[in-house]
Amino acid sequence: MGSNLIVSAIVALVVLAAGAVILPDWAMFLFAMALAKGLVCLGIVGMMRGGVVSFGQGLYYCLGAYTATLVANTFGVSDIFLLTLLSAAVCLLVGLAFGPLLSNYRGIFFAMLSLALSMVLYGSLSKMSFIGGTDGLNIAAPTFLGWAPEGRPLQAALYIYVVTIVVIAGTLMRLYFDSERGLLTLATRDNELRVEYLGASVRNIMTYNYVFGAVLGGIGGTIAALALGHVDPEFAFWTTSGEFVFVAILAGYLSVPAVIVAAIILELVRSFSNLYFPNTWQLALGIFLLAVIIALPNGLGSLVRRRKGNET
Amino acid sequence: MKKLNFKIGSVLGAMTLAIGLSGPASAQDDTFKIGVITFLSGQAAESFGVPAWNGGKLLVDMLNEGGKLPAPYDQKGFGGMNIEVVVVDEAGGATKQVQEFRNLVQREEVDAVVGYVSSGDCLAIPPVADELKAFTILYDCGTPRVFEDGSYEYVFRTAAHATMDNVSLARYLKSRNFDVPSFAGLNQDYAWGQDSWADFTGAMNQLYPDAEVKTALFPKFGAGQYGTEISALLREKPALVHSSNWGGDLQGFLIQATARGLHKRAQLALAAGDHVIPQLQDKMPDGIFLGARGVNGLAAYARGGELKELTDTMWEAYEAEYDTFPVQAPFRMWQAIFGLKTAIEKAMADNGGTKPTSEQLAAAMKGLEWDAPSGRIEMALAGGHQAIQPNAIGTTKWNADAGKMELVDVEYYDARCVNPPDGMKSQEWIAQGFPGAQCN
Amino acid sequence: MSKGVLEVLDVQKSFGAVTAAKDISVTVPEGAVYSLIGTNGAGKTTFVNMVTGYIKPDAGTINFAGRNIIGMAPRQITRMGIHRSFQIAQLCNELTVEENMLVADAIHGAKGPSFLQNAHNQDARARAIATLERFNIAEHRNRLIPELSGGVKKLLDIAMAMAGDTQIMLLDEPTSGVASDEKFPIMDLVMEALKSAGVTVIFVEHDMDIVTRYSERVLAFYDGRIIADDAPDEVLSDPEVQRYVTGAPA
Amino acid sequence: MDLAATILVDGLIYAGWLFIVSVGLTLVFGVLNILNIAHGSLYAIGAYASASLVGAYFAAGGEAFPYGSYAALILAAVLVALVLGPLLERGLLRFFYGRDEVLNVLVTYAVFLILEDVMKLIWGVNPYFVYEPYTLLGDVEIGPLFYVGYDFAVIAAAIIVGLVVWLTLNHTQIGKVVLAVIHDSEMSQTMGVNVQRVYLGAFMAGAFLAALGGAMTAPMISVTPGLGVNVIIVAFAVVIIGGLGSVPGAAIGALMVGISRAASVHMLPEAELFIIYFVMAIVLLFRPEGLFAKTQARKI
Repeated sequence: MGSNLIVSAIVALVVLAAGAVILPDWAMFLFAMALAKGLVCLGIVGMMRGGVVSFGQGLYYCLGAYTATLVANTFGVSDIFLLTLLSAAVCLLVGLAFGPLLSNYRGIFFAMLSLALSMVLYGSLSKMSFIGGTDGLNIAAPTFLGWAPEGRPLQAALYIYVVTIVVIAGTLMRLYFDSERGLLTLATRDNELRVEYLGASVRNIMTYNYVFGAVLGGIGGTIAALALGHVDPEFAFWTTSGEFVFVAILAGYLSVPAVIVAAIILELVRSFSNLYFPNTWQLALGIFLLAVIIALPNGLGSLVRRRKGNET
Repeated sequence: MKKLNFKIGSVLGAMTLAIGLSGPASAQDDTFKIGVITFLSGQAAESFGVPAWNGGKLLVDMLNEGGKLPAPYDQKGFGGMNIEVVVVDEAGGATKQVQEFRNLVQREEVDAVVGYVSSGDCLAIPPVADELKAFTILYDCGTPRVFEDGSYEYVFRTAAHATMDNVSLARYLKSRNFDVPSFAGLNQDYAWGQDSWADFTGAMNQLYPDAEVKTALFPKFGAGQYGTEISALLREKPALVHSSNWGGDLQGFLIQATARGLHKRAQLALAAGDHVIPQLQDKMPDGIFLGARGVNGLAAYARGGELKELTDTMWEAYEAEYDTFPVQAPFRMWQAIFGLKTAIEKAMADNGGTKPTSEQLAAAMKGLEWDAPSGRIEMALAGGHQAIQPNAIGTTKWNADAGKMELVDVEYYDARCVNPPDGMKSQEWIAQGFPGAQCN
Repeated sequence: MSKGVLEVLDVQKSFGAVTAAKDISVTVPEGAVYSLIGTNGAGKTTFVNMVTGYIKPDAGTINFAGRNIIGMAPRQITRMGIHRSFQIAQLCNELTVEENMLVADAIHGAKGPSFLQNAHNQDARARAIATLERFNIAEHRNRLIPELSGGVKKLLDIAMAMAGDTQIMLLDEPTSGVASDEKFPIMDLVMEALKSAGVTVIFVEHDMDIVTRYSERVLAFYDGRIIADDAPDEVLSDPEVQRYVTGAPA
Repeated sequence: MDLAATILVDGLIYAGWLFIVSVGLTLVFGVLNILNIAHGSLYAIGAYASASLVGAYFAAGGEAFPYGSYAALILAAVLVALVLGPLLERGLLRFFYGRDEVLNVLVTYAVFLILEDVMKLIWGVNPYFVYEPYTLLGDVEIGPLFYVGYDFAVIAAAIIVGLVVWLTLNHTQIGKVVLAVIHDSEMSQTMGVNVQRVYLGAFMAGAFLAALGGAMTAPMISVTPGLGVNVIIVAFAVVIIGGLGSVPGAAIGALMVGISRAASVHMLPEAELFIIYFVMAIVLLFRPEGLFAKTQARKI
């Protein structure tokens, strides 16, 4: 299993990284954004395995993006590694603050309370005109350990960076999903009472999943902000979070690569429906969503991976 | 596990390949392709996006046909080239717009981009435009921050920024000797409303230093219900109520405010409100001080002068096509397209008549001046990237005989009277008492 | 007082107007096998729920291992060694039998559940299968829960509760939902496993044959009170018990 | 007028509106266990339908009896419920009963997206106005403040809606059946209740209430695209505060949000944007399932 996972990770890395050569500029950017959002969705998938879905991951996506932007603009830091680390650290702290609170809630209440938190961030940022209010802020292109590419090399470097992070995060999350803790998460989704009566703390399990989601959300937000060059409070708006949930549901909680594929599919569908149906793209997107939910009730991942006991 | 990862890998690989191979056919030399981004859905569609593009489409058709317009716009298309358009909906936020912008430039290979009503989009796009070296015109958005906080090579804004709207409004009060012991504001709770209120209070502080601010209300964007806010305004009894609301928010506010008699107890001053006239008609009360973010709509129609022929041509064509008169949004789209046409033709005169590159276009556009139905547009600020234009404020009066809303007591302001000089930030300019303003 | 003794003193509990426990006092010595009888609503399950922390008593004390465990969370009480099974087997339906067992194993591992150690690692699987074999259900290890018979579910429920350091096991109706011809074989299996581990057993049961055959002492509940606390034969011949619990002379 | 009294009146008017738009949401959740994002679309469609119908009424000579326009408002809401209720419930939602509730939120989100564009295809992007019903009921002068009679009609309508829903649920045969389904739909099915019909009926009632909210709001606003999106979040907040599925909860939630929002506008306008989330967070902190949650003690 362990060596298989490493082989899979290397294959995924090579296939995805090849995009830096093959993909046209616009698609490389689209993929980079999709992968950054995919990281956020991976965090939701982690929570989904425990039976809850956060409708407020925009909170961390936005927090990460703003942390990077404010640090970059205030202290002139442009190194992508440093910015990513700082945002992840901030999201970790905020996640640790809210995690224990939210871990008491389930189902629609968890979804709505997490949504409320992200809307409070949205509202606060909208009010802060000294950091741009609803108009948001720009952030300069990142540097990579002192290297400051421009044009296509910049896009390619960003793309490779996000691919690497996605593969590392995906591999770690796969390890976690398959671990003892991961199994406990699945058991919690199934029967909390049982888990509690075996002597484990369900809140603790939920809190960890939430905190991992927070960190992934912050990293995703940071990369998205650097790729876009702009952040605004929309990052925390409920429709942004809703999109992440959609990707997570589309992917299902069985397969990690499915999350990435789902994120890319959504970006492609949205981009093309926007162009071909400028007046009815919402209609097209809505029909697509419904079709997916009806056709793949357990998500994209169920096409390639089924839960079986003797699967190793 | 290994097997399924290969499956995913091959799916990804196939997708990558398919996208890599499907590039669009490269643009032809006898066609100039523009990407137009404006609101086709959401609340800004009705007030700005759709009328703007209605006006834009009309003008593009007239240009492609050729000879429909007075000189200097009598040449067909852009410098003889046919104009082709790709339209994209602006709804969905800045994140989406950055992506769509890249798609327009890199996938659709447009020659220029004209778009953006939302200030957030206008802030997000310029760095990308410069990165891609894509010639871009911001045609509508208001925030002064675009060129005050940054500088861009390939980005131009062909409309004055929003500072002018509220400075003009304050000047209008002063020039008509309106007594303002106190005032209050009701503005949408996002950057536009917050900035407008800051500009207005700043300008009032210069012109009416003794006026007291009673309350500053910021209902949520798209709130629809203003009952509580109107109660607060009625209780506070300000002499004047300022609002930069637009679209459905403004219409809803006016319907509810007039039903409860707010307009009889306080003077209403609407910085950007002309575009609700066609919908509200006589439901819009008389005596409102009204701006149109430029000499647009009724103020342009009433102005006459040497631009009358151009203005009337567009006005009549628009009325004939859409059965309503053009408000501010189509005027701003027109000034953008006329500006683009002027720049293209200037660049072609310099390069021997071939289709200009982005660099040539940018060079031609810098500091350009041209005539539009909304007056003389001068790319006077931010090193020739930011336009200034004249403005007008008037007072509403319903003409019952003609069944039309008219604008009376219109005051026209020179561009340099209500816009800051080059190199000075709007907020400082207001705070320092409008240094260098040239009013007549 | 010895460490493994469960001591319940003057415990009270009411749900609104309904009295679920009144003046409950009982001492269960280490290694004993107690059974609880009574009609539905008599307070048997409430007793189990109070001891395992699902319900907090209004008053009284429950001492175990030198501590009053009232107010502790179920998982803390479980960690102290008081484990339980359920009237309706509480299992993870989307997991296989073996995975259910692995869940229990992971929680009670030496360092607590790991973030990286694969849940299906060789050692854990060996332990899980050993436990399943002890309860004679290893053959079902790759099946999902909904496919199982009532008896197998009950056994798995108890097997999971046996993971870790079990000192007291409370079995809530171990034979309910089990086919009648399976009841005795299952009880034999369970009691054998529990006794060989030296575990104190308290079980709730309606079947008086099982009560007499397996328990050393019987607590008869009626209307929230314990009306008899003695050896099985004594309790079952008690007229009050016959009137309120068993319904007829045994 | 005294500040407190103004806040109370303004709060009540807003609460009346909030209650009408959220009671249908809570009813649908209670019965179908679906948190319906498309509730906002139904609200918007109600607004459009009433704008069209009232417009048609006056065009057909309704000036002679302008009060008839109120009948047109209500008729519009009924039509929306009759057409869209069965279409959405029978045609789509019934395939998702018993599925994960978060998944169902996504299903209705998809419906919301679709209906947004469908409305644009039917009514275009230009605004519709029907102010006649808004000014018809005259003014009410309270101290220095003018209110429109219609504002109080909204409060009255909210009270009537609340009473009708409450009486129907608690004092009629149908209501008992619905309550039984809310309590335990599987059990009700085995007891011979036609659960399908209860679901359809409840969804149509919810659709009617959403559309009624839109229809009653239409006269005071301009009916434009994007109307629905703003309603959803406030209605969600009210329903969550009150406890999902609880009608009295929706009333209390509406009152709490309405009055705290009014207080904020009068005394601390900067906080208006937050106040609703603030109230929601406070309530959920102390009552994790809202004020009037249907409590389910789990039997083990």
